[in-house]
Amino acid sequence: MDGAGIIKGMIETARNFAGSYHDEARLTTVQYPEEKLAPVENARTIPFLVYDGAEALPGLRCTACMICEKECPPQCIYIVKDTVKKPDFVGKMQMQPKVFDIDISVCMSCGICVEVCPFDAIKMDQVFELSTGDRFGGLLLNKTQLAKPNDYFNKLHKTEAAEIDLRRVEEKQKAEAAAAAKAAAPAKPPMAPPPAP
Amino acid sequence: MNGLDQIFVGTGHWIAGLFPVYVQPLISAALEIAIMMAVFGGCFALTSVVERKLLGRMQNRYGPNRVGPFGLLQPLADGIKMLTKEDIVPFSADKTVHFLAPLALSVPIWLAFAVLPFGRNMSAIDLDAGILFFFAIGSASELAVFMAGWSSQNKYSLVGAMRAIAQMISYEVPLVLSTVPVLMLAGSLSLNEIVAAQGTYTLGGLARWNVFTPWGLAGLLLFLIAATAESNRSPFDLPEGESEIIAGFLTEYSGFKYALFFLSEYLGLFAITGLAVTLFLGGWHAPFRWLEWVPSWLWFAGKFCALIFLFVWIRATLPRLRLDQLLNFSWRFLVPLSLINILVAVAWYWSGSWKSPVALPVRWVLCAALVALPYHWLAQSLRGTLPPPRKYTYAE
Amino acid sequence: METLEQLKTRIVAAAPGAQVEIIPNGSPANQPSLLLDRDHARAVAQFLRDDSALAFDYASNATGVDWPEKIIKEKIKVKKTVDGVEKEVEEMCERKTPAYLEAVYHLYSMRLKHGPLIVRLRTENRTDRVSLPSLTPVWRSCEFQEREIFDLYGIVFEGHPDLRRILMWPEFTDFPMRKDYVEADDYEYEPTPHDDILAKAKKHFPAGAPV
Amino acid sequence: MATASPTELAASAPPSQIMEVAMGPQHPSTHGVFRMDVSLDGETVVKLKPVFGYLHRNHEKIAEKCSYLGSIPYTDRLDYICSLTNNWAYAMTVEKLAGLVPPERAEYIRVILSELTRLINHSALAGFLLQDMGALGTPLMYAFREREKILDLFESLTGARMMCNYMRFGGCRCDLPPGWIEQVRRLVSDFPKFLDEFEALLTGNEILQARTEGVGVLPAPLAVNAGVTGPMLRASGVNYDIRKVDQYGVYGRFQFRVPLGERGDVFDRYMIRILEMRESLKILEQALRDIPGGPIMDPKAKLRNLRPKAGEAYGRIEGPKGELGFYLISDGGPNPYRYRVRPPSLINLTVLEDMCLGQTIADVVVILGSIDIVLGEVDR
Repeated sequence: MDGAGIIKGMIETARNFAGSYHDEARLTTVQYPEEKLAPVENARTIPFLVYDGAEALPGLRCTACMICEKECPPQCIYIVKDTVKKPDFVGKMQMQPKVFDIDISVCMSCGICVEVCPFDAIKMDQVFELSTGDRFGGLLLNKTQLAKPNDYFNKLHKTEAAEIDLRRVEEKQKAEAAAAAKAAAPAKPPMAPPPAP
Repeated sequence: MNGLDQIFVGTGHWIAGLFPVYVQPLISAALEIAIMMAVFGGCFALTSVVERKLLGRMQNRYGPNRVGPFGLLQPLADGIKMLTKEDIVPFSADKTVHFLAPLALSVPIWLAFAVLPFGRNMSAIDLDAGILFFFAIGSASELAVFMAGWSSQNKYSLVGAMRAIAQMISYEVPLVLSTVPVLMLAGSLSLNEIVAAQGTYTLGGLARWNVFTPWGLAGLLLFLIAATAESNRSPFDLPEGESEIIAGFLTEYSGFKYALFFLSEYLGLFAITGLAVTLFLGGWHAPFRWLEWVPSWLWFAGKFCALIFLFVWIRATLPRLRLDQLLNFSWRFLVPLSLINILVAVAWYWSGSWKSPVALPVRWVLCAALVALPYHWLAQSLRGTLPPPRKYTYAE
Repeated sequence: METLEQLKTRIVAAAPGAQVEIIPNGSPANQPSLLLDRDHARAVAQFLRDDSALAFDYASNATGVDWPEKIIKEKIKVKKTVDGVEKEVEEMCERKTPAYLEAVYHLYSMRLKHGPLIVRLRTENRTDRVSLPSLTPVWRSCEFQEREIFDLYGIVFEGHPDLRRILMWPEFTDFPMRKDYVEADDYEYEPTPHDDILAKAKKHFPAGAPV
Repeated sequence: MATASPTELAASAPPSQIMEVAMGPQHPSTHGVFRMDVSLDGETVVKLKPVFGYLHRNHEKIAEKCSYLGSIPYTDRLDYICSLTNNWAYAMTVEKLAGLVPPERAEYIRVILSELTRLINHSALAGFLLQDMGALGTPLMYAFREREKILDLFESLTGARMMCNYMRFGGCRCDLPPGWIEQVRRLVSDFPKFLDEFEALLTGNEILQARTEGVGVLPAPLAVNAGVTGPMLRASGVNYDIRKVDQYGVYGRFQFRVPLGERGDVFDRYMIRILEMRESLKILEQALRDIPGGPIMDPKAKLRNLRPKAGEAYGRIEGPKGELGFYLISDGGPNPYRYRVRPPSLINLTVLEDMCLGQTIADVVVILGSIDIVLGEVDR
């Protein structure tokens, strides 16, 4: 029959029309401001700096090694090293950034800075309501705006954060064991190599 | 039953009664015009949002639901947007024709509602040649569409206007021809008589609507197909083929002129749907005898909304035809089929005098076959020799 | 598909007078290529496509490459008489590599399902004589790609049906993909300028970078 | 309507009647910023010249300034509907250049992700093709409803829905989150239901058949000579699928078939994509069944300043739009000396004029829709 294809198509739209009232799979709209999609653990929008402890700036993990600035494809990170050093979580004196700006209008949220950072200092955030009227300064985040506590990082990326914290705790213990061994070592002749970690 | 059914007519008379006698006809006419424009203006607003909600629901989404409860104030928002939008007139456009086109299109459409019987003695004017008047008004829209297309001095508008002319003229013919059987068997051109002819009920209580006869069913389908083409709706929306020629003759219109085109497209749709209901679906008659108590104008509204849903349903499903296919479809399929439909009506009328109890089903089968066979042959000739069904070989 | 050496002999046999040279490829992908000379290129291409054993009927990729002049410091053994004694001495000397523009074609066979055969054509130099025979008459897939090479590198393809710029606007005069292309000075303010963007920023705001 | 030769058409209409129309760059159905200078005699196309370059940002010059790792996120922006197949083509070429071998698990993950991308691309194409034909939104919405499920899977694995930046030379960036394989299995099991629904809505539709049969016929020899690849080539009946020819990655281990068309018109191109989606589902089932455990990154691969030996490599994959190839020349430095993308969309457009001559405007739009171009890849 010649009209059969058209009628089959009409039945299809009718099924979807009826389905949209009872079948949840046939009405997929999420009403954004009222309903929100569940956050996805691996999601990434713009980077943020992680800091340990209570205050933000001294606790920053970043040691201004400028690797992320070199590797960032659109070059949206701008770092100026600080002259004053500060102890890191293991106690070793480390550099710190005086200026750490990220221009989030240029950043394409690719996550390469997170991959290449050897100190787990920069991680990907999941906030996406970033629209602002100010075209120049508004999207340039400086060090204080970027810094976020470690437990915020744990809340976002649970598994990754857990591994990193575990690793840092081990390193801390190893460093203390090494320091203790060094403190005990002067009793023996100084030449003895510290016990293998 | 009589009170609720005649509620509008009664109040109309009562209001007219308040005025001195010599001015009463003027007042009642003005009242009718005001009510009709209010009802169908509101129906335009409602349909524009309900259509978008229905389309949305067919496409697994909600449709507008932010402005007002369930999005019902959306037409208000659209109206305000249309009024406040800048009305851009192209520099090289023919200003006067460009300005007059939307008026020339929307003014005649209002006249078409004068003859439609919305309920028991609720038709504004009871013209003897109601249908003739309706089709005369309906054919005024081609000129306006071409004025719009030509005056915009835009290549896409010109192509759209040429398409509109070809389409509307070639679909006017099957539209009129498909109503001929109804007129023949009702014996009159007046819409009220046609509705009255469908007023009686069979033994089982089923109404004698034209659609329950083979020629009536075929006639309704032909009429609806031609009606979608006349009002430039989905499978035939070539004059404003969005994806090909941007918006056809509407390309250079913005602001309130665009709203006028939008309004007249919907009014054309309402008028043609009203006519389809009157001719084939028994106007304001109830489908069964024991449902007579429901007010007549409610039946008219119910059938009207059913057909509007059908139009939206078609718009959600079907892609667009190409211009040559469109014209072939009309001249080589619809027109011959509507002529054959007239023969079927004659056969039905002639075989009406058979007395044997089994006459009705036999007549039905006979007349249905008289329509179905040419339908198949014409579709065959329309598509040309059927290409062999496609087989897809699979390489390992 | 035979090895390149057999191919070379067959090509020279099929197109008399064609010089064919095999260019080795250093990467582990070991895709060596054939360097053809300019005036026999079209004939060799015709042969590659029409020969039943080869049947390279599909030119997948046409690429332009810019080889500017490079100065190579090399240690070469030079016989020099050092205080009277004939001795081999290593000496640093610079050698200029010839500068040319190159068009590289990757050919495959859809019928026999083999490839890639990589064919290279080189222009005489990078300044005035930059014309190459177009292979579009042989493989139509090179039409847009040769237009792109002309647009971005400046190699003029003779015999191309419709050689005009494909990506840049017609009034653009320079060739952006060449190594010595200097960008137009359309500097836009960027809040975090560093490296070459910082240099541009300093040029635009001499009072100091807008940090 | 027989396809009249261009000279015959041009001669027939006196020049004054020929109407020059620029379809694009702002046109509802050019799939991006793309212009066609069409000269019309009435509604029949007499001449058609495509014009590109509106989205040209010289991706190759940027890649020459970036390191090998840095230009991976840029490959997402080439064909922005199928970012994962772009990543794979680039990663595979760098692996050829630097001699890296990704582990088994990474190869299986790559096959799964690229077949999911093929599902997205083909269903979106069918939706856009019907949108060009006038079915406003319905097929497109059904296709996008399925696409959303796949994009959610990508987001939970790679972090982004469209700009995945997931594959690295030597393997993948991170391992599958728990339960991901299960979600993919569920999606693959109920995708055929969507396909049947889609075919019921469209394939039998008389208007669709009328609009696509005999429109934009591409003969096989012209297709091969013009370098057309992908579903468009197979719709003309040429058996050339790079997954079968090169058997790159682990495609050699999967049993799947390659559908070939008969007449090479728009309907064949539409049907081939629907049939290819069904084949992709078969591959996905097999890949999900025997995906091994183990590492996902080649230990030898050094992400940061990778300096492959001087040399060149050309790697190609069967992208959803055709053969997507990358040609890298390295001079030993951290940045590639020459970085070239072989764009299937651009080369498939070579035959646009040949297919459109003698057809009407409405057909030009449908033919362009059936070629399936994405301007990010055409203009680079």
